[in-house]
Amino acid sequence: MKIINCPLNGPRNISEFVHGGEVREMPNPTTCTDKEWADYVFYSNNIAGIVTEWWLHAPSGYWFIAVRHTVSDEVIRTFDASELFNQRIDFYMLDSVEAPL
Amino acid sequence: MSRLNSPAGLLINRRRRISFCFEGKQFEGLAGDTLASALAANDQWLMSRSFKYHRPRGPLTMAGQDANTLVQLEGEPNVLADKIEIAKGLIATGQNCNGSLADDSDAFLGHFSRFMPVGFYYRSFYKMPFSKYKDSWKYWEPTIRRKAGLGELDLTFKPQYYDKEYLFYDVVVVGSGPAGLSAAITSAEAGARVLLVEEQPILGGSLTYHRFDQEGLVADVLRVRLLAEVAQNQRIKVFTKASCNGWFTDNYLPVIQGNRMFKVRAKECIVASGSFEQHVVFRNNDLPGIMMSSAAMRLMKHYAVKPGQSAVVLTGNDDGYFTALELDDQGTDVAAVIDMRENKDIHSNELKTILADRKIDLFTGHTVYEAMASKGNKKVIGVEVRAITGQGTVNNKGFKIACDLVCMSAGYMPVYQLLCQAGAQLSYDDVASEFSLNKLPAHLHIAGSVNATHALSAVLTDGKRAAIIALNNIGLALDQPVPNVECQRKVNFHWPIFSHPKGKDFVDFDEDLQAKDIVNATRLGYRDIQLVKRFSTVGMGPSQGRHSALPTARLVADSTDRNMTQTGVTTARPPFSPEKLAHLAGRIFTPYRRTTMHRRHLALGAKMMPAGNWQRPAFYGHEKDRDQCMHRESVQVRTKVGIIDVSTLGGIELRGPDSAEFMNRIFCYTFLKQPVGKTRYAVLTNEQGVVIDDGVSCRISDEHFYVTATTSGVDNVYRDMMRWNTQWRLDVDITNVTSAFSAVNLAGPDARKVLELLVKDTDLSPEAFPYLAYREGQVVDIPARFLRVGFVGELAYEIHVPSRYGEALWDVLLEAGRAFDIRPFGIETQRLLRLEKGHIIVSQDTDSMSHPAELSLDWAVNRKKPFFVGRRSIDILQAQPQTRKLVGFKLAKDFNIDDKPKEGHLVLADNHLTSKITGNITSCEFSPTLDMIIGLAFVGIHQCAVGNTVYIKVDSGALILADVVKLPFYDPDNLRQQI
Amino acid sequence: MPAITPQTFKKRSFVYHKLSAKHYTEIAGAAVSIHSVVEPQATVSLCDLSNLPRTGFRGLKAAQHLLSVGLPIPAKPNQAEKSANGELVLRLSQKEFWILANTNCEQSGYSKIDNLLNTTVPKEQCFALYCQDSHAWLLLTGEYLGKIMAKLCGVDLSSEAFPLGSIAQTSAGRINIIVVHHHFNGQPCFSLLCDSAAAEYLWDSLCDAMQEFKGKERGLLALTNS
Amino acid sequence: MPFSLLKYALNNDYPFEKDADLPKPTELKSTYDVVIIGGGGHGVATAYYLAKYHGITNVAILEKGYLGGGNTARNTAVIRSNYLTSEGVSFYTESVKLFKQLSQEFDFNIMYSERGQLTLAHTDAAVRGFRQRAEVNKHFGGRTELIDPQAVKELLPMLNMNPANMPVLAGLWHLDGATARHDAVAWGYAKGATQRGVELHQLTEVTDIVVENAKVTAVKTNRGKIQCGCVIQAVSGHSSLVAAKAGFKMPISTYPLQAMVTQPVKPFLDPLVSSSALHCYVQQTSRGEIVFGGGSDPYPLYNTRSTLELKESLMASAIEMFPFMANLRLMRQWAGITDMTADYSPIMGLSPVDNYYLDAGWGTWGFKATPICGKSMAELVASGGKIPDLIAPFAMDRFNAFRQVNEMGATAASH
Repeated sequence: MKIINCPLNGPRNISEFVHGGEVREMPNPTTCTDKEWADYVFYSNNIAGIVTEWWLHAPSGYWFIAVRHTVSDEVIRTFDASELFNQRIDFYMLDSVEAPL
Repeated sequence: MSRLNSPAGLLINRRRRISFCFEGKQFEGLAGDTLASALAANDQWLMSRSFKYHRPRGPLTMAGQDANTLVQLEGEPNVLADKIEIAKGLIATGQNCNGSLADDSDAFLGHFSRFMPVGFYYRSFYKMPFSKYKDSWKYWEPTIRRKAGLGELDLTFKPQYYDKEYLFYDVVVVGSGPAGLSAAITSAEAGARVLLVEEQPILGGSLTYHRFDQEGLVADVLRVRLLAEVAQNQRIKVFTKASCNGWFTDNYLPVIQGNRMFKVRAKECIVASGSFEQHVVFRNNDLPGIMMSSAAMRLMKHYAVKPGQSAVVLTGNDDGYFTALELDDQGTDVAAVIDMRENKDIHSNELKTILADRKIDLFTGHTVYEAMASKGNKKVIGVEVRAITGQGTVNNKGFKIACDLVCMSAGYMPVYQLLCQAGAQLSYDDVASEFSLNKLPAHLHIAGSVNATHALSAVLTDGKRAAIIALNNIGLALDQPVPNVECQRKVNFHWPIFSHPKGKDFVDFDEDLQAKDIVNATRLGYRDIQLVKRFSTVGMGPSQGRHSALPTARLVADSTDRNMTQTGVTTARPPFSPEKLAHLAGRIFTPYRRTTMHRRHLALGAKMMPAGNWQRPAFYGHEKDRDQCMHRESVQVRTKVGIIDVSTLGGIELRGPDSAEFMNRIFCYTFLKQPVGKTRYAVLTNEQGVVIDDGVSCRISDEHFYVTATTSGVDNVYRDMMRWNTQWRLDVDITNVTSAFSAVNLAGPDARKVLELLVKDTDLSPEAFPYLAYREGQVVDIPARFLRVGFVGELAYEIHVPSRYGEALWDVLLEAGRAFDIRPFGIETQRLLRLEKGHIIVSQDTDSMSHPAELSLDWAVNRKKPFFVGRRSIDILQAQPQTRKLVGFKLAKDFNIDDKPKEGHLVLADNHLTSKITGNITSCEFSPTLDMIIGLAFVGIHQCAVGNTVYIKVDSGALILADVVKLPFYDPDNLRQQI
Repeated sequence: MPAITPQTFKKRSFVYHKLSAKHYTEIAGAAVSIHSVVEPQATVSLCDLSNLPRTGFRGLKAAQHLLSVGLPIPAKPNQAEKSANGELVLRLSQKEFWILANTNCEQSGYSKIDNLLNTTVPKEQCFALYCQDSHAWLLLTGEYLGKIMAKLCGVDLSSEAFPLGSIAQTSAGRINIIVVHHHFNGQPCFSLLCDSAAAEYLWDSLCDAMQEFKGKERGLLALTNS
Repeated sequence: MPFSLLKYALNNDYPFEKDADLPKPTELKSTYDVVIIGGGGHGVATAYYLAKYHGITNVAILEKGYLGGGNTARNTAVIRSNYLTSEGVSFYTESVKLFKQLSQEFDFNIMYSERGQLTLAHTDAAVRGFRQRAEVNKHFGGRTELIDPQAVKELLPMLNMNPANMPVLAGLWHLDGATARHDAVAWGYAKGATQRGVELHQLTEVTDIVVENAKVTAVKTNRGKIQCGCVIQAVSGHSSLVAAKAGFKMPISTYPLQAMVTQPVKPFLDPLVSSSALHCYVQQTSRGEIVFGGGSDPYPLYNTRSTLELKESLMASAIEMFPFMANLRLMRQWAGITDMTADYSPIMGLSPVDNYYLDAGWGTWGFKATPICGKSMAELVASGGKIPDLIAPFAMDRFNAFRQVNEMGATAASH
């Protein structure tokens, strides 16, 4: 069984983890086009190569991020999500879309 | 029952005789015998019938590597007779025979082999002239199926106890031959914790049966020395009679021993699995008495069984000579050694002289062209020998030699299965005429003959070499130099295939495939080795091509003008050797969850039903009385008071300054302004805008929410919440408190009266504690959370208490409720009650496409918020013309309850039975309170107006008319839940 | 006064229906099995501690709160440390801590836990957890701890790989559990914390895994006095 | 013994080349009217129908490996039409009809065997869903019934009616459920197509796709560049990757699907049996082997490696359903790569690139659609892009409009 190195719990069998899909940037839901939104919701690059993904260590309820190769299945790196998401994200109404997302 | 003298018979205990039964006959063997060796000792060589032609078959490898000795035990088919040890009272029979093993009336099929060219079943059995059958396969298949298959399953068999265990080692060595032993010892001496896995009952591999020298002394001396070193070393754990049955990612190795599957995790893995000796392809090469040289050696050295009286050794390497010497030493007359190699290719002259000294005839550049059989092909009685004139061609004249044993040494095929599973690749060396392995993944190593190393001394060094490389990976033995390994010894004959016009020159014994079958497959256009396999079924039998892979590759390469490496062999897949389902399943773990009130429900005679891993009361009473029970329970709730265990409901706590903001982003409705001490309905959609869960949000304080979720949904809801906030970084703490709280819903006009008896610290009056309010207090001395919610449409209190008090809560409420005829009710009843109120159940009244508007839940969606999950998708969906809607419907008062439409029945566009499907029924019950059949259904948008008639197609095919009505069905002004 | 039974009190263990124990005593307002019939040669014992006090805190100020009441803070996540009074402090993440009552049952041992809950918890960034009710607490003592768990759990819990003071948040028999390696009466033992709704399931699974080693259910006193 | 085999017996060295099923390899031409990427069942079926019904034979099928070596070779050969949506059911019902005549049509036995398929319901939710599937199926002329536990027991006396403490509450009994020799289906189509002049090029991998002003004009292969009038992409398991060469994204993520097979035993199991709750389906082949399949792997991957954990859970389920199988021996485990769409329905029809047609998103249900998909795709191409009604709902742009065809639940673990 494959081993994933959980940033909190160390190396564990993959059966302790839940795959959470690719880390993708959400288009501004108030300003993007329907096509852009559909693209975000349904479409995927689904590449044969290196992807950045959400993984959950179920027993400890810990979400983290893994960089994995979708052909060799090698997990190249795992790290705490705060590396990518380090500040509060807010949403604004249309009249203030210039505010950062 | 005569046996050879010691030291022959390493595995047997001559003092313990064991009787067993085969084909209804009593036999006697010795402790340590396999069924096959014991039968052979009794001169019983016929052990099975072949798959297609029902040809007699006997031992081929004596190592459990072929399908020739598959027998049937009681309750267990397809058991390898040369692997299973005899035990007192063992009862075995032959399998796949029509009649008895000795007298199989299906043996005639062999004579019809000419009617059965490769893939013949694709070319036939589907047409049938002058027949009523259009496709005659219907007619043939049952017959063919009966002929197919090997053993039989006992459908009444009860499984025994099997289990599993995880193990962790620095180095795992697979195979305990000279290479494996040397690798294990090197590793352990360097300080590694080592697991040594061996299939046989004793360590040593080829050292236990092979002969390496003229005197036949080297093997034993070396084995004794190495085993002593293993025994002395505490760091080596030895598993014998254990099979490492696969290689999985990150050196994860299933090792099967006894009734247990060990799941071994190895930092480093060294595979020293050795090599399979290969047979020679000639006519009748499958007769009992024709076996691998190594099989004859195993019979003698392991079991002290004399493999025959008069032997012919057919070889393409030096090993055949040593076999001849061993046979000669053990009193088998060696009629001749037939060496396929030309004189010039035989480098060791002393081997020839020894044969000469022993008066053993040697024919070089010759082969066995055909074997002669006794009546019914039961045993080999002689061979016809011919001189080899070219690749696979022979003189048209030969000579015959009488014998009852033929030993074949055509060469070896590395035991590549585990390694190819790990992604290693095979490439062919034309000089050595053998496949070798390369492109191994990190932390996986090979040593010995699997690594194309054949000379004993080289094999030992190779084990050390592999070990040191492995050890270096884990920071050990860094000071030791990596020895380099030289081995020139050639063991494979380049073309041991001598096709015969009359056939029966078997390439694949499992599937009865002859040389021409393989060639003809390519002639028919199936040129890729994979297509050859799929078309001819070569290698698809129980031994998965252990012996057919090499000759097949040679034949295919030759007839498609591609080289051996391009041609290759078919993909190796786990398992290495067939494994019982019981081993894989082990002790089956089926987790279950229980509410603290579980035992109370059982005591009250509840009919339990699964809800995820939970068990919940459907209703209280016997299954057959479902309707009456639900009737009684629902009326009780409507007129008096009922209680239901809702502990399985999900519970999630949100605490911190951003709790409200977080709720606002997750759920559709708005929660920023939700008053403290109030509850609010909360609908959850996914990013596609589909309703996936709902619950009740309680605001305990400005910065503290307690929100419920559905039993099956809570885990995902919680996970999603956690992931969203990992991105949003809001200042909120999220906890799944589902099992921290046990809960009941106390519902009915008398609910307050019951509660007032137990709750002293909270004013329960409608003014102080109105509908939809949230309070905290104590039930007697049990700390509790009270939610006044109206799912069932009566005065109701949901009471949530810390789980350790759950059972006591149930007890005190039932005790206090007795004065009011309190009656527990189950979820089936609750479903009826909520249906009367027109409340939906997510996943029953919704599907994987339903968005809020379709469910008339727009009121619970606030689209003025800047964001909530799924909001943009809902905008897009709302902008489109709707196609369907969930509505309430009722049937005529006098409608016969037995014809009640069922959930899942269809709603049609109009009153024609063939018209378009516009929807389906999601809920439907008879309501005793309303005295009519009511339900919820998706209907076409043109049908959804109140007062419309909808057409329901039921399973009888009949069309039922129903009226769309306004919801709720019961208490339209929602007064009762407010009292 | 009538003999104490698991149902004497309103607080009840999540596995008491599984216990074969005959005798119970009151600890922290609930019945704890004190003794079970057990052959002397029992090498492994399984004991239900679900009714012993425990609590937890999560948040940036959780560590500070523990320090303020004199509890130690394990250096890294997934480490456990005993306090002076014998409470066991588990660090489950950077900012999540659980506190298990001292297992040798002098009542004084438990007051501390109550203090923790009663003494004012910091207003923000420190949230009390519900592990008293969300989780059951079972104690596995004796030899073969690692081998028994190896039949349920894919993490190497041998004493070499999982030394004293280690915590594993993992899965056993397909449910989530927290395994803590600590000392009980000077003997190594595993505290197992699992979802309280799955407690009976874990109990069954452990009993099955222990059979091979003649493991037996035992009461707390029986353990402390052995 | 049927007469058809006589000729082989009479002639000792029968000239097999004379009636070879597949032609010898030939050179690539520089241009074709139609290039089909992918020599699996769908690809060769499309070519077959193009040649047979539309006289279009200047067609090249480009297969990077060997004929039918992808999921055609790896699926567990379940044929059924008991889906949930009107769109799905009417589509697969047509497919079953075509399957029934293939042996005669090909003059090649695909061993179509109508066994019936039984899917077990263990929860009331499943019962509701199954009832709806049965009704939709009947509505479109399929033979499907929801049967009670008693009837299940009669159909399968050896079945454990309470596997893993999940009582069998009902069964979805689908009489049209069948199986066939999956390889033979591809071979039969290839035989028929090549005999009509279509070229099958194995070991020919498409390395790039040439698109000029939003129109496909050529494909580059490891054997050189080919001009083409139009392209049909039929590469299950690699749809996103090939589409990327043509320059567009797809609503697909790709997962391995594993299956396994036991040693052959004498026949005891006729119907195809599956349990949605236990994620396990079981059938016995005509060779006597028991084939098991389960759910897809838990995360996306382009790799056909096997895993022990899947095998363990699947065999546990199998023993729960049929305890007496405990002593049966598993012989082989393998995997295929499947393209999953968000709504568990396929993608057929136009793409953002002109003259570039899609046959994709077949998840775990591609084999059973082979004939009708081939037939429909051939119509689509022959008509120069006029979409047949039968496949109109499966256009890729349904996702842009949030108009999915949701088969979730009707596909799980019964493939």
